Amino acid sequence: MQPSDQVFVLLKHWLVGRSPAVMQPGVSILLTIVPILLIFPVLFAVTTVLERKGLGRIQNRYGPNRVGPYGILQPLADGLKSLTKEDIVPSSADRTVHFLAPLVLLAVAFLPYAVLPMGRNMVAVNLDSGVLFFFAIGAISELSVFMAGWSSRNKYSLLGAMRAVAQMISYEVPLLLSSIAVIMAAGSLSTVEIVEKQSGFSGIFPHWYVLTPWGFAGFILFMIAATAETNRSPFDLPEGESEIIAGYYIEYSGFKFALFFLGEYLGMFAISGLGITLFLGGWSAPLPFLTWVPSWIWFFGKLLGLIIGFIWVRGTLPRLRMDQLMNFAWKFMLPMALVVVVSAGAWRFLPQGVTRWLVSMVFIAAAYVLLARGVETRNKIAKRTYRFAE
Amino acid sequence: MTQALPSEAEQDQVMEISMGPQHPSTHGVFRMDIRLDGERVLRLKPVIGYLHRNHEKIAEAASYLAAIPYTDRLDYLCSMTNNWGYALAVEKLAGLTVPERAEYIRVIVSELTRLQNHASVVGFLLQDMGASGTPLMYAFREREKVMDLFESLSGARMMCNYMRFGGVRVDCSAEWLSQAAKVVAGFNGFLDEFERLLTGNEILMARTQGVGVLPRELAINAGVTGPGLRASGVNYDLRKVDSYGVYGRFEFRVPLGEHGDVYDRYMMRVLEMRESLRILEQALRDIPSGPFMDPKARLRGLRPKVGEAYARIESPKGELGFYLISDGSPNPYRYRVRPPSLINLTVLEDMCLGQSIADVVVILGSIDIVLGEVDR
Amino acid sequence: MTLEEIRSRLEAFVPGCHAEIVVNGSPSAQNSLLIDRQHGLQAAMYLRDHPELQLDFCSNVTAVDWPDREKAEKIKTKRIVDGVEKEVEETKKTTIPGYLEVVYHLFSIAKKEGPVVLRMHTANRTDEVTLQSLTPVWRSAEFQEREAFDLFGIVFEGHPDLRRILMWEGFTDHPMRKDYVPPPDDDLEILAVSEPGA
Amino acid sequence: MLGEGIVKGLAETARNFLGSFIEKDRLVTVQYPEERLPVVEAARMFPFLIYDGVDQEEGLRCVACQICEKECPPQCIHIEKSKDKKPDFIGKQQFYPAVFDIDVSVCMSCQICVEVCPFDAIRMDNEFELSTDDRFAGLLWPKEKLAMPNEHYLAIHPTEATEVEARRAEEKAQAEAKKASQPAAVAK
Repeated sequence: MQPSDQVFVLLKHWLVGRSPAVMQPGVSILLTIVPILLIFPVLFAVTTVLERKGLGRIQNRYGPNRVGPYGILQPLADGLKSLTKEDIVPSSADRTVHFLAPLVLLAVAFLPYAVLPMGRNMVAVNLDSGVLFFFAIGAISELSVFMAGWSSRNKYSLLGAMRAVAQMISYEVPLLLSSIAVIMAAGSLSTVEIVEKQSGFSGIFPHWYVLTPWGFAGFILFMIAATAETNRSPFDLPEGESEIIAGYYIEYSGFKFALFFLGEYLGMFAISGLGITLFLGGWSAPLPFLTWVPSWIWFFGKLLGLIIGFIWVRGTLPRLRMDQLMNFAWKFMLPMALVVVVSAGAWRFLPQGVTRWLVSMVFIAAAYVLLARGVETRNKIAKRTYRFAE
Repeated sequence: MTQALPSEAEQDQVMEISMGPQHPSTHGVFRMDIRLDGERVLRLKPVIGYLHRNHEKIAEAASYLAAIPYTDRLDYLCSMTNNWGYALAVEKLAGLTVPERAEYIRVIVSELTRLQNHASVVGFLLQDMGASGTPLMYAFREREKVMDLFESLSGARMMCNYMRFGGVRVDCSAEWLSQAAKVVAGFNGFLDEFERLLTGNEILMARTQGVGVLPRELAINAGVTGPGLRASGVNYDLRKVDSYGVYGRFEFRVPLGEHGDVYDRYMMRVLEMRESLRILEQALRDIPSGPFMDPKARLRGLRPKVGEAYARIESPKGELGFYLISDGSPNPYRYRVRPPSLINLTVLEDMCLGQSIADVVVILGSIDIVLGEVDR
Repeated sequence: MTLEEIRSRLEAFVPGCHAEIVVNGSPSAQNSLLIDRQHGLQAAMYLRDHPELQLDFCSNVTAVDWPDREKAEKIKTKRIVDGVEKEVEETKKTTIPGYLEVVYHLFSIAKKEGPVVLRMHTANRTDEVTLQSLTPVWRSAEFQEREAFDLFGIVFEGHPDLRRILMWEGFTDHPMRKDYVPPPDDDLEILAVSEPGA
Repeated sequence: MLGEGIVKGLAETARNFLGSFIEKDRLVTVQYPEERLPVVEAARMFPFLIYDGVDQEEGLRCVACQICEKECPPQCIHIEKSKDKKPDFIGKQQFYPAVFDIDVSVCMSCQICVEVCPFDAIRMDNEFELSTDDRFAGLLWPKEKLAMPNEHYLAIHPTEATEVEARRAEEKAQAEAKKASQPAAVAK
């Protein structure tokens, strides 16, 4: 094991060792929490620039490039701006709830990081039921969204909140089901153990679950559900700026708005982190000869990759409609996730070799073809040809 | 037209919402008073007039020439076609003729206008659908090239003020024509890119197909014109029907829709852009040399004989008409614009009833309004 | 069908309808048909549904304000002068009462023909400004008739939703009339200055 | 197949993303204060008054005929005619504007004044960086601010200006020829 791989772990142990014995538990906790509280907001800042510049390039623009070299200090300017802005609370709003909503969101957004292994031996708490904890905490964010929407006393924000709650609850089902496949395969709810199960290699191929047919399908389903769960385009209906303006945070301004923003992005990182943990082998290297690269670099590299994916999708797709979104969740995602679960079970009991690959693949492909046709006929979408008058 | 009032139990669930005039996707200061049941539209009343400046009264107080710059500001995306509509009306009223070359220049700039208008309208439509601006930015990238052409021809990018009754203001150089040919040649590639990005997209199809259906009979009766009418399957393009200018000489087809929904209206615009490119290729090839102004036309102090004239053209938004009454004085006695944007709005409620609020913005985007023209 | 044929058919088939051709002197030569105000709706129905005309598309609806004019003309009158009836020629100034006029430009999409221009007059400009609405015949007139009501003050009978459209509710005048006097410019500024302080 | 169009669209945006780094044609933004597009010859902003020679008052071509004032669509020109007269470029006695103001906050850059001017006295400038912190006096331009030398006109609209120059030179020559022939006629 390279020391570079464990540099943060060793640093923590050294610092804890230097402190007086009475304070050691406290220091240990502090040294676990504070980096999480620092790293992810910084990542948020980086992501905002990345997103704006990336979207800009996708749209053939430069993106922000005025503050600092190449515009990298843009988040600083944004932060300053939102700090100095007036904090407006509507006169008819429920002031307490209106104030609490962003705080609740933020508090909830940080908690899931406790169970994410960000590198070898780098996890805040190794819970035996880590995945369960993650989903349980994730569900609270719906509460804060509804608090914000309800307390603002604005029709648009109420509409946004209703949409958000319906959407988040619906998409939690496929999200959970697609992770169940992984949990079945790994035989554990502990995030650390799931990663360790994936960190071996056969030949040059890693044992990542995404490299199995059911894992691949599960990963796609997981990411779609994650997009919906974090209200990102094309599932950004709760804040659909062209329909209900900004949805549940229409009445937030200044720093509270920034906190909402931060909370959203933290949620996105956390759920991407879980996706990496479940399907992409967590901190493990993709190729056997790359294991010398520190594990935490792999984790954050993969995280960055998924963030770029989110940005890319956002730059391409228009938004769905509410009923289509719900139909998609219950009539496509849910059956598909169930198929993935069944196929993961079959994978476990079938003997290793070509047969189980074939069985699993055919099973998932057939389900996809059937369900996709269902989606197309239900929404009556079809390519059209047109006639012309001379 | 009148919706049955909801019962008392239902009334608790009904929400009145005022969309606009400050709303990101009402395309300006347009307002809709909407009654919603959940997200389903029960009633929708358009409220306009926030940009009303009494264009007609201003033009009645000004001379025939001084009204031209004001027509630029009707539909500020298509100042060239607005100019043409007005110039055509004055030409009819005063019996002026237009030289060949000017007619060709008019066709060229109008079709360029159609290209940039349709491209940006499709971009705006996708923006209303929540596409983070990507299609809009691609459209604007191409629109920029057309606007550069307009600038080097007329001196302004949007408020061209280019056409005059009896011709056009300045001649175009051979260099300009070759530049225009270059833009036209490059536009097909952009359309291909646009269609690869959008036309087959399942989300776009799901959002637009079967949404905002406008039946053929209603479309005709409600005076809907332009791509909206043709999307409902009515073959009525003034470039073919009236063959004003020299449109009779060009070979082009009129695309027709079948379903009359938002997707058809979107596709009409894409297909019309392709046909416009064909017209442009022919016009740029065939443009004759010669004068660009009728030598008999007097710009200043025009006093047409007592009488009236109604002229209409196929502007990118629909049928743009100008109705002028002259009493023999240097300014029109009555000056009336038939704004396609306003009249296409008549059926907004019919198209939106029973749809969700997310569809309302998409339907509105597919009608293609410009508030400068709606409110005048 | 020529305008004259349309006129005679209208008078024949719409009972009581009186139509008159208004000649347009300009080079555009778009003559129009003046219909009496009691039979506008019936005439419009006839024009729309007649299989040879099929004027299914009402493109433009607008109003024109013709204020009261003074006209000087020489007329011969019989008058008793000194007990003898004589024919006297004298100049008489008559006030031609003004009226509001609505103009409809009709086209046929089915036959690709047009325009047929329809006109109707109100009785005067002050109290009898009612005309039949043609919105039941052509929906496209809905907003345009509202506009004529708003800007000219013509009341359309049978219009489903006759409200002001461009000016705000509570505005009293009709700005497109020729005798409209706009409020002085500085009114707006006075409003803007006085409101926050007061 | 469901998802095909979405994948195609993703490929298209990726192509544009990469293209914006490679092709100049895709990244069309001009970084304004540092980069500038060349101003086209036809460009028009606000009007200016042309004067010949060096002295503003002497050489002003405007004869205060007030046609532009009448024709101006937004009515942003205010002219007061002088009481006395001064000779113009061909020596004819003409009025001159005692006051010539343009309210550029009202002007809509339509160029109608240029078109109707029979004396080639008013033309459109292409200067567009005109922000000011005084929105009343700073945007009401008097004659002194509007007057620009003929060289400026020649510099910004060369094609049109040379035509005008040639025409004016011809007119002047004709006038001088006339003047030269007139004494002869008198002598005859």
